[in-house]
Amino acid sequence: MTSASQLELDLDVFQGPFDLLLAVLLREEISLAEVELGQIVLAYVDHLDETGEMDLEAVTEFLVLIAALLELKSRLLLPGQEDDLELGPQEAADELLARMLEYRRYRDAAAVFERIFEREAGVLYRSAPPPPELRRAALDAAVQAYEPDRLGSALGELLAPPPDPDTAHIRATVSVQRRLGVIREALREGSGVLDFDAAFGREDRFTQAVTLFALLELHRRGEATWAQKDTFGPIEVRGG
Amino acid sequence: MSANGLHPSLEALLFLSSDPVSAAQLAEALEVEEEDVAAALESLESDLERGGRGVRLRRVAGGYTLAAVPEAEDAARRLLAKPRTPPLTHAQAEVLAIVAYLQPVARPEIARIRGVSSDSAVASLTERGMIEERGRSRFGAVTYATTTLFERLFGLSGLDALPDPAQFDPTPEDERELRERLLKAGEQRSE
Amino acid sequence: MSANGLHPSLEALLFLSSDPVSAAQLAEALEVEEEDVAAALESLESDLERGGRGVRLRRVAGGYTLAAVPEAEDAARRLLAKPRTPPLTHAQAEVLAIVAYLQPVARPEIARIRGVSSDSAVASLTERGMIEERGRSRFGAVTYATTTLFERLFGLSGLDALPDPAQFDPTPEDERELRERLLKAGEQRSE
Repeated sequence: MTSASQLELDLDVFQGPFDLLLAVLLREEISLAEVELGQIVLAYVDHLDETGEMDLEAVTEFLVLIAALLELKSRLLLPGQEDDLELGPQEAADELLARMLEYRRYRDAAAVFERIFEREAGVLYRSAPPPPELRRAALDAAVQAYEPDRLGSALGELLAPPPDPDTAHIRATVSVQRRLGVIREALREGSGVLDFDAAFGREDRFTQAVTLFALLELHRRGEATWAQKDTFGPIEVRGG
Repeated sequence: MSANGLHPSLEALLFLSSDPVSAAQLAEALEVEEEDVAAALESLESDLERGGRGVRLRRVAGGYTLAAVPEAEDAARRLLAKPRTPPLTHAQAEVLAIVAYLQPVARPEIARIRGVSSDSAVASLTERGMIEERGRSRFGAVTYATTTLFERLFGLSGLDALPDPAQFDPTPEDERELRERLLKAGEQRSE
Repeated sequence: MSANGLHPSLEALLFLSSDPVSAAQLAEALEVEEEDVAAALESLESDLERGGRGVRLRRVAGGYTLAAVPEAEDAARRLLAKPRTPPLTHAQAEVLAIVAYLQPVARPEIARIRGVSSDSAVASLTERGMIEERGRSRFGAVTYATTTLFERLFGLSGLDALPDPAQFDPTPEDERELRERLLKAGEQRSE
């Protein structure tokens, strides 16, 4: 069972199932600002690891929820950038609900799309070139419809060195455990010191997110501390 | 010319054309009025529906085209050695629904709605020819729209024939239910 | 099954096949006896001859095929003489550029350069008459080249009037280098 509702949480401000946490958030009994979302993700990843099952629908719902919570929390924590968007807890709860409803709308539409696609897959169309005597006429009537530069620029794009490889298909193999290993190794290589930004490297966003959770986890276990001399200056991760 | 009198030529033109053709194109080719073509198409359609025939008239992607009757699908696939195209994955169907209703729509907006990056579903839908890049948003992100192949694959006469999006609007009951579901655990706990 | 009972499926199969099919092939696909197919073909033929229909059954070398009635030829020429020129998709533009600059070029090579299978783009460009099969590579793969229609639709006086690729790429290339560089970039893309 990978449903997020089965997830038992043990946070500083809250202990209990994830469902209940959502309920208390909606009833404004605790503020989203106090909830460590990273820990929820870690707990969920562990939970998935333990159960060894993958119910895609449940996982998707969890991701929609956690993404919405993350965005809401970041807006709670960083007010002022867009003053009119400052959210109180009630607005945050309403928006969380709105976000889930919006996702549901497209999830339901997708189910209808899958059925239509399946039904229409049984409808076959003829795909045959017109007989030769009719094709010849087409040439006489042909007038310019395309710009030759379109071909040149398409070729230019194909000659260009490819962008960084798309690692979307291997995301599932990124785990907090594995990132912990990478960070510990980097700490050893740097004699116990690691630049915070360097820990992320040029990985894709998902790996970067998992890396952040791994760094938080090291901090929580007391394996590493973080130090920042100047506001917005470089952050140093030091092995404990 | 009577509606029936146009049937043979209409059927021949639809048979020869591999893309859907509009009533206006047919009228121009047949050198008759568009309303005559429209009437003949209607009577041809009902003739074909009457049974005993192997093709049906369909309105797809802004035009008319003939399609084989679905009963012949299995035999046709055996004859043409043409397997069914793989079904849509859930992720592809969700992305397709978002693009279909919100087009043109940028990738970050798709990701925001789904809560996850949708790059791989966007890429496979593009490769399958169902969506394509269509300009850029005002923030510079590539935007996507559905293609005419999408309309053909879904048997849609056009984008206005998409399932009415209102049917997916959450009702106040849905909303209350979701809120209640989220609150339920709390109620149980405080009992 | 009676001869008439087979009509719809038979008509559908003949409608879908672009090449002539034999009675044996039809019988196998329909999972019936060949003599039943032969009888159904005969009765379908006379049905079609009876008038009011836009197609006829033709016996040609290799089997049976449907053909449009001759009366519709002028209208068909008017309809099909205007090549339909919908905007090129990104994939189609890439395939067309590869074929235009490297012709003759084999399908696997196109896939290697683009880093993705390009069958659907190749099929629609062939269908629109912009590229065509032209011989085989030394490995036996079908190779493609652009057509005169392609030159007409791009307003080119000939292939030497294609835009100089150097204009879109810093280093001038001769054709062999161009092919090698495209393949190299493609391999990096699909890594």
